[in-house]
Amino acid sequence: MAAAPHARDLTGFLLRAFVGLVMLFLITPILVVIPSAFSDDVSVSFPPIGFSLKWFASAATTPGFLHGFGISAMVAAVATTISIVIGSLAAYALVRYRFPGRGLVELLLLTPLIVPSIVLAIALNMILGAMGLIGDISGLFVAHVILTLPYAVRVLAGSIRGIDVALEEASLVLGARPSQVGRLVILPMMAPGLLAASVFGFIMSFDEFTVSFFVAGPGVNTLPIALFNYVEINIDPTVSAVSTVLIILSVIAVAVIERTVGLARMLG
Amino acid sequence: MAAAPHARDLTGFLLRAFVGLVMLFLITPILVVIPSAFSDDVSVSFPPIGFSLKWFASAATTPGFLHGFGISAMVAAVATTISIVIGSLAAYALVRYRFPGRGLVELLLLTPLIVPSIVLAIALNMILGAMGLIGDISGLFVAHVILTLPYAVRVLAGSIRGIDVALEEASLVLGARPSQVGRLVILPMMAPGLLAASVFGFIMSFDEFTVSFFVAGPGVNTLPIALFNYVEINIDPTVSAVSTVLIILSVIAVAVIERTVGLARMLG
Amino acid sequence: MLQSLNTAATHPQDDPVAVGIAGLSKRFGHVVAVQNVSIDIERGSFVSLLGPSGCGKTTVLRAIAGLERPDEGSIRIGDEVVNDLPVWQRNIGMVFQNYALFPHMSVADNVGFGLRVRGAPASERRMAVAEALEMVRLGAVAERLPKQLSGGQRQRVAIARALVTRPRLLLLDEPLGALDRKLREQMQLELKLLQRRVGITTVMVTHDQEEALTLSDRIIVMNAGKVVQAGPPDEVYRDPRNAFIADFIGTSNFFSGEVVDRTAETASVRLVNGAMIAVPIVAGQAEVDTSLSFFIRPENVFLSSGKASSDEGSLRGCVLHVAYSGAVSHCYVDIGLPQPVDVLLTNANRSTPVQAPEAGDEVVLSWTRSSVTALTP
Amino acid sequence: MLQSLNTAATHPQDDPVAVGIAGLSKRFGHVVAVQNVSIDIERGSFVSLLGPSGCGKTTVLRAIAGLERPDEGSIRIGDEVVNDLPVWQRNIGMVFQNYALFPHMSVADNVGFGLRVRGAPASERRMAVAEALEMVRLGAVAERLPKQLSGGQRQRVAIARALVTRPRLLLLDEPLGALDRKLREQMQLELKLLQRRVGITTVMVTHDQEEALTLSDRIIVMNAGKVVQAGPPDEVYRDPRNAFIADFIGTSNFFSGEVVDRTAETASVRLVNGAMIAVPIVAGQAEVDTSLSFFIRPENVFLSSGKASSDEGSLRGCVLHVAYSGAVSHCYVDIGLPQPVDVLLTNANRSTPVQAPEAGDEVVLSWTRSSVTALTP
Repeated sequence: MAAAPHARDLTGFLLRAFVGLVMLFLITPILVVIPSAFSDDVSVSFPPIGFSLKWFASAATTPGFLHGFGISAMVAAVATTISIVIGSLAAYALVRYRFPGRGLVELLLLTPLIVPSIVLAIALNMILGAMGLIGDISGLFVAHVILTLPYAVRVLAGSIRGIDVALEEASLVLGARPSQVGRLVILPMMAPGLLAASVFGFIMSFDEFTVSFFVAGPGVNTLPIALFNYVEINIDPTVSAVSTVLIILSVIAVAVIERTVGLARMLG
Repeated sequence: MAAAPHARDLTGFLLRAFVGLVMLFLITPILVVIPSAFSDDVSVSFPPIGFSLKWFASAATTPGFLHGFGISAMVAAVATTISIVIGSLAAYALVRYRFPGRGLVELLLLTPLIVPSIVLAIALNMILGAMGLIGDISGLFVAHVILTLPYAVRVLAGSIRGIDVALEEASLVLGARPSQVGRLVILPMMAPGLLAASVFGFIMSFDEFTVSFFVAGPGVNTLPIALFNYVEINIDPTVSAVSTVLIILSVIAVAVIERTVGLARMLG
Repeated sequence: MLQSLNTAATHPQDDPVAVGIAGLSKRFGHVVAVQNVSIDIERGSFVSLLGPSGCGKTTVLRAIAGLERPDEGSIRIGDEVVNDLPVWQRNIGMVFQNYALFPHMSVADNVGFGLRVRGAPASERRMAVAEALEMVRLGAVAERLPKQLSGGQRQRVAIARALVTRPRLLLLDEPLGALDRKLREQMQLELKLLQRRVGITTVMVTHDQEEALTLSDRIIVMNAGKVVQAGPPDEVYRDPRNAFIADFIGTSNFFSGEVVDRTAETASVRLVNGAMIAVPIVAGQAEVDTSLSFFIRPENVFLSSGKASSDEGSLRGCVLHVAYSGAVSHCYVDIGLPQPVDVLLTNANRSTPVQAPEAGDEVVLSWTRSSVTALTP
Repeated sequence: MLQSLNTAATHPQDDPVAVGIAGLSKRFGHVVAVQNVSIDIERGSFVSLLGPSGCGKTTVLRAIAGLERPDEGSIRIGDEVVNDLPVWQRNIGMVFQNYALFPHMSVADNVGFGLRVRGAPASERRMAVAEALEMVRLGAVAERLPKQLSGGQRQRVAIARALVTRPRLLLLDEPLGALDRKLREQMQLELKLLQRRVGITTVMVTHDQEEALTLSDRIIVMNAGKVVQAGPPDEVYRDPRNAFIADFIGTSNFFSGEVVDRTAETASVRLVNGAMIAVPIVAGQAEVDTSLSFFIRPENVFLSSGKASSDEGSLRGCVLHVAYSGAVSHCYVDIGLPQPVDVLLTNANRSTPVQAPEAGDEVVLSWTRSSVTALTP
């Protein structure tokens, strides 16, 4: 719904142009990284010189990147699955039951915001170190569940809040046992939220650097850590190629959500 | 509204207990870090041995931490202010005007999710390096605006979406010029959103590690970088003391929001 | 076909009471929602729980369905006390306020849900669903999603879904509240005829007095968690037990004045504008020199332009406004009291046309004495 | 005090037309919202734009306020064409659908907003706000926030806010839509008396035909972006120009049959149940052997239990259902047509009591010939 039109058409134009500039500013990093991956030069330059795919080949043949990709994918898959299962139950309980200390729970769900990732990283390093899990992939699982679970609970709670409780009551009155209500009504209606929480949880875990850096060990480096280690030695367009792949994968995932769920509900 | 009560009271109890356990798991890192800061021991241990405040004194006298605190606070303040000002205008334009490519803009607002922070860090290192801004505090300003702006736009867009457009129309019909509508109606009603976006933007910037690490230089290390550098050499309860201070500051900020705005709207 | 949905046939029982509620109480935290409510509902009848929002009517309905557990009291359906029976075993049909149709299921799947969770075979389910949709004339939209239906269609799907399992009782929670005025009147007739045809005992919750009057065999008026009156619609309308009910159901002209004289059957009351009104009373009501309140319904006040003709009761006044609404008009007459008197006029096209009053006209109001109803404080 | 709010006094002009709309058209994308609409609104009158949702009525109102820019046509307020005047310079009062009160301001600040943005001094503002709140009897709640008010109070604040700047025109967008039925009827009277007292030209948008009939001096019926009829309420109700209006405004019994004979003034129409009905017609209407539709309003059909007595028109039937609603009842009579005939009965307490019909009764329906209205297809 447009606001009052008189004398505001110019305002509207200016605001649109402004939004365009802001967006351009935000994606500058992407606009620099992606072209540089296709450069024919040996150093990262903008604008890129020539065109080649050799840096993608270089990325695919660097063992650290391949290994890191596998580890990151496995950690993201396991952590996301655990977060979604636990998160669904917790979110349902949070939305449908009254709690003493509900405000506290909502505060705790903001843990990732409250605890700086460097602090979380150091703390997990202490704890998992004491348990002998540093450098073990199960340490990464634990750390990434702690990272993704609060987010999953928040998205899923929003999803469950959107299911009118009258639908559950209607199905009970119609003769459905609670397990049938869950299977036939709640789960299907949560599907968009489950998809969104899974995809974003996966991306979040896949992209995490700081915590992983303090928890992973030599044998189980994630892709972001591999990138970090690589650039400590030399910056060449291989880095841009890996980054480009990561960005494209994320864009595909987000586009899937946009198609199926719509992004509007993810904003705000 | 509780769901059907029959035979569900037990379910309710189990769900509550489950939520309690999940929350306990999520805050384990905090529960370990904070007590260890008060330890009398020279190494980090759990449960802590003895009680002392000497590690807080040690933190306060470590120059890197003091310097880092100042830099982090300044960067967070500047980046948040810029994000809020730009973000308010952009959010208003996004909510109240129809756009070609609106879906694209919503996608771009998820940039921080789409672009892994390690990739963003490397890209900014390339760009700011080319501009000679690595190690300059203005480089940190730019990087942190890119980090916090999308978040600010999302929160503020939600806030503006909550203002019935009829209120703007009513004030226009009552004789208010557009500038008066902004000052007397829109800004006051956006206040909770502005507060929330500011506080969370500040925390987000203050806590950021990866991007800062690639953009900061020797003279302008943020607090998270100072922590990182410190633990690379030795882990002692000084780290816990700094972490405790960071956590407590965040908790206070979030509690302020909880009191004034309510956290419920920040969830989901 | 409709016969097979007749619950009287499938549950042949002699007890005329289909639902018995005894001493029901329910608190939410410190708020008493329902307090010692007892209601008997006759088999096959249409009963309304009527009252303002927060009066406890919905809690009573939800307790019957099993969606709220009573703190005290018992609920009997047929000859079975159901207090400890879980919701899903009660075999009740219920239409929710906003219909609560499953948005991710087609109309047919919505209607078939009750049979599906009971494990009915697919073929039997298909037939029963088709039959139920036929009953509400929605066979053509079976494959649509709820959001593709109009409000009235959604309401009919909700009714079909509630009836397809042949429940022993139908509960309606503000079933027409989401429809606009015109459609609501249409659906009222449809709902009533359907209920009578199927013969199912029905309990409706509503805050809309007109809906309760129109649809019910019996109205149970609730206020502040208690039953304040129960009876057939015309009894509740004509003889409301107190001022709250007289005001809540229908429109009333309330008056209040001093009793200056009384006989066994009539009190003479002087209003603040000096007019004397004869009010029929019963023994014990209205002492001389005390105040007495009474009311007259707008349709029982007659307008004439001439002299005060009836000795039953009359007043002079000046027309303030005539609110025309087609079939009827409300004429508001200022008689020197703070509130104008509301007079209902019908605009029927009779052989001898009547001159419509206009704002500013001097008129005489009259009524029969039996139209004046005294209120016990 | 009220005198000072009288706009006729502050804008003395001779032109009786307060608002003139000529050839107004407005598209949203490919959707034509309003098509070539011309309306003249008389100074001091209460005019309603009535129609179903999406008929363009709200767009017309918003164009008058300046909230939509017309694609074509001109809008004149007083003697000034306002097409290019920004909203904030039009000096119009408007009450929005959900009142659009500023939630962060007190009642007094809401009401004073229009004066504040005009830069009125604080003392003058305080007096004007107090006066406006007095007018709607809300002086006591001046310091409350809107959310602390009841629905009716909010509506009155919105009216006070709209009138305090002494606008030359008052626009109402479904002003009573958010209130429940009972309160709505009360507020209708209040709004009407206030409008008449202040004497301000008022344009109301509503989809509620009863509201339009009750409040308006003139009704403009819109459908699909066009004006389909304009006239005083009783004219629009009694003589609707087509079937859409007859159905939309009030309740109608529609019939359709074959013309078997005709004179200059009357057609004899045979219904599918065989009954013959005399329908008054005008020249050119109703050829023999063609189909003719007509309607009779429920209040113009009379019920009797005896033989068909009137030769004006009568039918036999069987009572299907009597929907009692207190002051009146709707009696639905099956006469062998798909739709039952709706008969309005008044339940007035007269000296000679009338026996109320019951479902199953055999009855005779009669009417005066002038109650039958033919419809042009």
